[in-house]
Amino acid sequence: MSKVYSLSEAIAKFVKDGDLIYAAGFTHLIPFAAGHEIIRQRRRDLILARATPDLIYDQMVAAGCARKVIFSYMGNPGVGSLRIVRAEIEAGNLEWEEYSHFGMISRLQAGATGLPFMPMNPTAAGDLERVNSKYRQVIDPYSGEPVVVVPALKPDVAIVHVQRCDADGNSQIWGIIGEQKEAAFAAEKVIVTTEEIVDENVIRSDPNRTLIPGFIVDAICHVPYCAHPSYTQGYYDRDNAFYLQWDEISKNRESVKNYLDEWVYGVRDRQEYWEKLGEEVHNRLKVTPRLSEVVNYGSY
Amino acid sequence: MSKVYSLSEAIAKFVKDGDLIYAAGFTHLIPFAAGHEIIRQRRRDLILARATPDLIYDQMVAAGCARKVIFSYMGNPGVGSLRIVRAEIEAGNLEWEEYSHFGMISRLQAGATGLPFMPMNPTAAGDLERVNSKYRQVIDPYSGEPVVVVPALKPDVAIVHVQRCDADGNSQIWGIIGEQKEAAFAAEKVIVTTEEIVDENVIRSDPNRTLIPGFIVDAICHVPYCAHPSYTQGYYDRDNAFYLQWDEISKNRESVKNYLDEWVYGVRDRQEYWEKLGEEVHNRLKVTPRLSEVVNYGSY
Amino acid sequence: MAEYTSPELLTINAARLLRDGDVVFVGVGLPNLACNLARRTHAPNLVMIYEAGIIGAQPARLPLSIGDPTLVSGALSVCGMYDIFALYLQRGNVDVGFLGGAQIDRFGNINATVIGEYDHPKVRLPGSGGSMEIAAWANRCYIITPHQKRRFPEKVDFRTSAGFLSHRKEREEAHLRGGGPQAVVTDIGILQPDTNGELILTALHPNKTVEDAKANTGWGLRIASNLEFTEPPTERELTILRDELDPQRIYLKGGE
Amino acid sequence: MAEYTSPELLTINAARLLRDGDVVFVGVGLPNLACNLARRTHAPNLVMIYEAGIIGAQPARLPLSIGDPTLVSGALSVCGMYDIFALYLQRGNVDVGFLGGAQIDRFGNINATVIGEYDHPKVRLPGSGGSMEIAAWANRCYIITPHQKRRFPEKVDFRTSAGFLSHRKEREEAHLRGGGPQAVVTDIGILQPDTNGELILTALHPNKTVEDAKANTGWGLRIASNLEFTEPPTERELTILRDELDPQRIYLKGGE
Repeated sequence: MSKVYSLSEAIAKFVKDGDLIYAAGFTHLIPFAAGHEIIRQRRRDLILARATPDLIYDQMVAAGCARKVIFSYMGNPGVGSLRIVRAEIEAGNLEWEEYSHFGMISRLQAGATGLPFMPMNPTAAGDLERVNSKYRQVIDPYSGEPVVVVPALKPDVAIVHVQRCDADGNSQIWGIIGEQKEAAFAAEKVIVTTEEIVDENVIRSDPNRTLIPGFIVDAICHVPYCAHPSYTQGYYDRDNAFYLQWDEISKNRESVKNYLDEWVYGVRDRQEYWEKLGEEVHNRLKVTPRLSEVVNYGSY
Repeated sequence: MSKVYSLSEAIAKFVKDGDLIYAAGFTHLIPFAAGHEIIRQRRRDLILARATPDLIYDQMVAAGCARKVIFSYMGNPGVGSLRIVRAEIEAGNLEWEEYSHFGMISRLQAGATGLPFMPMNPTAAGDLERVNSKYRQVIDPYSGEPVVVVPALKPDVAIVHVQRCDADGNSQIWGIIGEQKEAAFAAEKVIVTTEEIVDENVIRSDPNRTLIPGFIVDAICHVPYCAHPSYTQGYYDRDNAFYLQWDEISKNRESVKNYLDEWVYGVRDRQEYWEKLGEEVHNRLKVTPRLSEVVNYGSY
Repeated sequence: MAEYTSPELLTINAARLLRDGDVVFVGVGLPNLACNLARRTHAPNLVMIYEAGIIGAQPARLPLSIGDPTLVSGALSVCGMYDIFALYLQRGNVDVGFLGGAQIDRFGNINATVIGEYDHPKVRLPGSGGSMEIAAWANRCYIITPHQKRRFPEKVDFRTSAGFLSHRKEREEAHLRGGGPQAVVTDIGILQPDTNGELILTALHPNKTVEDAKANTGWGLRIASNLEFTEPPTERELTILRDELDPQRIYLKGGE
Repeated sequence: MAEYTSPELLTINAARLLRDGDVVFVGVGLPNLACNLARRTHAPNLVMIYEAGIIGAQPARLPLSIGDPTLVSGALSVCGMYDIFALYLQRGNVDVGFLGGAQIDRFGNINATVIGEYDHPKVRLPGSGGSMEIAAWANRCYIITPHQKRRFPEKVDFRTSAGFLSHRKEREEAHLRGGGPQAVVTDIGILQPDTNGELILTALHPNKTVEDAKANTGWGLRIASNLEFTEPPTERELTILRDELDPQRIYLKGGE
């Protein structure tokens, strides 16, 4: 049975109200198209987990999809504040649960590896552990010293954007790989969005590049330009101008509403969104090739 | 200051009597040339750690280099028993410390990540944990259930064979990557042996392929065919005939002595060893190319 | 009825236990052949995983070691050893594991470590490798072994990997994620755990008898009330094994 | 003497603190510029590591975010986020970390989380990111910040990352592997911890006074007995910064 779906079919089938979602990607490969589709399908009460909520969660929170965010750095990367999430937290409208980057990624590592928790060396800062009761301690049985632990994070759904995968979902990623692999293995359901669906032989030509095996993937969606305004290494650049623009848009609710109306509710899918962005943006984000050297696996 | 040494210089400089050595490589990339050089330099009282001691440690134990082995599977892979290590253990001449594969690799993972220990889910088998007091338990503070832990393994020296690195030791590996990365990060000193020293630009063309950064490497040795009778993916095949032959050689001490005299003490270095193996072996182990597809990183 | 060797019989019966879509943690030798046979017959979507970190291998030749380079070239994915044990096995992504060992006891516990005392071994065996975790965490485990009394003691000298421990209840109380051994395939028949986790004879191969089984088992082997008889190896199964999978008879020659 | 902006002054003084061969865990903005300046002057072998998992970047343009693709193309190595924090930072492979925050207190503790109460924030800040671990585990930490009274309270509202806690002894007793903050570079001068871990003024920039420093610090700032004066930015430093590293003045324009 094919696991290839349109993105709207995949979101309809696998994302439920109340789910804990992990839309992966550290700066790179953020699946904005999936976030927009979730907004269009008006999911509610989601718990949105990401190391950096980024614009994708700012927009989803603005659209009323979320009841809680789990994060470790709530900023607009390279720009400043993440205004909507911040305002909702300051207003007491949004629950949150907070870690350091290593705490967050250790939670995913535990989830991905099937462990109940991951240990970390102490940092002595103390306050985050005091306000977040999911931080605990165990005693190292060899030294008697305390070690900090965080519990496994097991998202209901991970959404992972990749450069290329085959029709079974065997997925290859390069550039910043962030927590893509860990999110996929930690989650109960995995939606892969991909720039390209390639022949299985492309994948098999370089198995060390495959970070996610097809058999843990539930849905494969062919969504070129899925990551805009984030980027896909080798495919298109980060739209830094939009990250700056969002800083302005998100200053008031009216302009946020207008943005969502025009760019999310107002388009059918990512293809329409991309076309609507227009030539100037397409050209600005174009990337000239810089190819890897090949490696020889040998015929055995 | 250059870190490029001949293998004999590197062993002389970085491997001391009594050291805990981790010669990495799960079946693939086993640095036999380094083992032979350690034998030629007559190191003593070494603690030899590897998931699978393989022929390399059988030979080093036969040559009297070791006082202890740490392992998780003591066999001749695909052939049967590892006769010398087994006989020395049965005779009470060799200390040993034993884990399951996951226990062994978890020890390295802890060493590599700077943690005092790594947790593992219980297996309930019990007996290995009973006879090896380094296995301990901690209580999962979330569920109250026990978790098994093993302490960090931090070898004095890791020896890691790679397909290619640059003159600073930035190393790329493909095919079975086993515990190469973990061994390098866990160890205090790292000796990299390599099939090829390539221009830095080759490495920089595909940074996701670089598993070991040069700045943790202490010595870089250009040693083509270092892994024979093990193999290097894409460069030469595993010499299965020799693995079978060793099963015969290792049946008595006289033939082992003869082997070491001829193939280890009797040659100056790996180049002489490889030439001595002769055309027939060279041809038998030759590999026809099977190249990876390139990926595009993009010029930004 | 076709002639066949004992390893062929074992391999064919093991293959029949596999289901389409199974993710199998597999070693070289007979388990590898069994998986490949299943893929070519009733389980085309079976996924083979090797402890060396290889997923979805497409070997062009018969692999001779767990890390044979032919398993890598053309595989779907290759990862490190920590990841293969953690992300795949410990996380619960493995349906089936194959196990073997020098001794298998009444409750499916396996000894692959030592005959005699651990500290003063009479015979030192290879040890656990990955089997301690496979036995605990794979959803189902299968054991392939010749049926000999010395291989089936009442109690193993050393418990390298867990079957049902002293009773199915004891395994359940240990909260292991895997279901434990589901079948032991021997050259006489098939043993399976009963409700207590005790291995009992549930099937006989052609021309084998209950007495053969009892005489070659080190405990008072009980016989299932609905004892079955396995279908003899078919020509098709034998042809695939002999012509495609192990034409040089490296693993399939008789007389083990 | 050359004219320069406040960010230029900060960057140049931070660059001078770096040593050849240092492995630096670096963010975008001024720390990135400081590292690149050091590489082009006295520290050609400095290695830059980004929390996005990038080692040995060779950016062809000024990176605008911590995950800018220009940091990846041509880098020496790229790894996952768990690995960059675990294998590099926690393992002790990072010499220098750069930190920043809304508040830095008398003992170098930093608040990047919240002004006011945590549960009912007056101003919600971005939070730790990687700074909790950088502050604890990098061998040396440097802080780059404008010198303003509200940024230098006696005690931070929330301790996002550890300086010397309440005293150098308290940090030592916590057995953190890193040495803690070694210097705070401001636009007035440089603060460094004394033997108790208290930040004191150890250097003044050209044309700045002890009174400037005291008036802009929220605790009774003590002055080192051997107070030094920093060398003014050189033409060479300014030229590299302006012509090569940030020609568009994205980070170097004055007025912050």
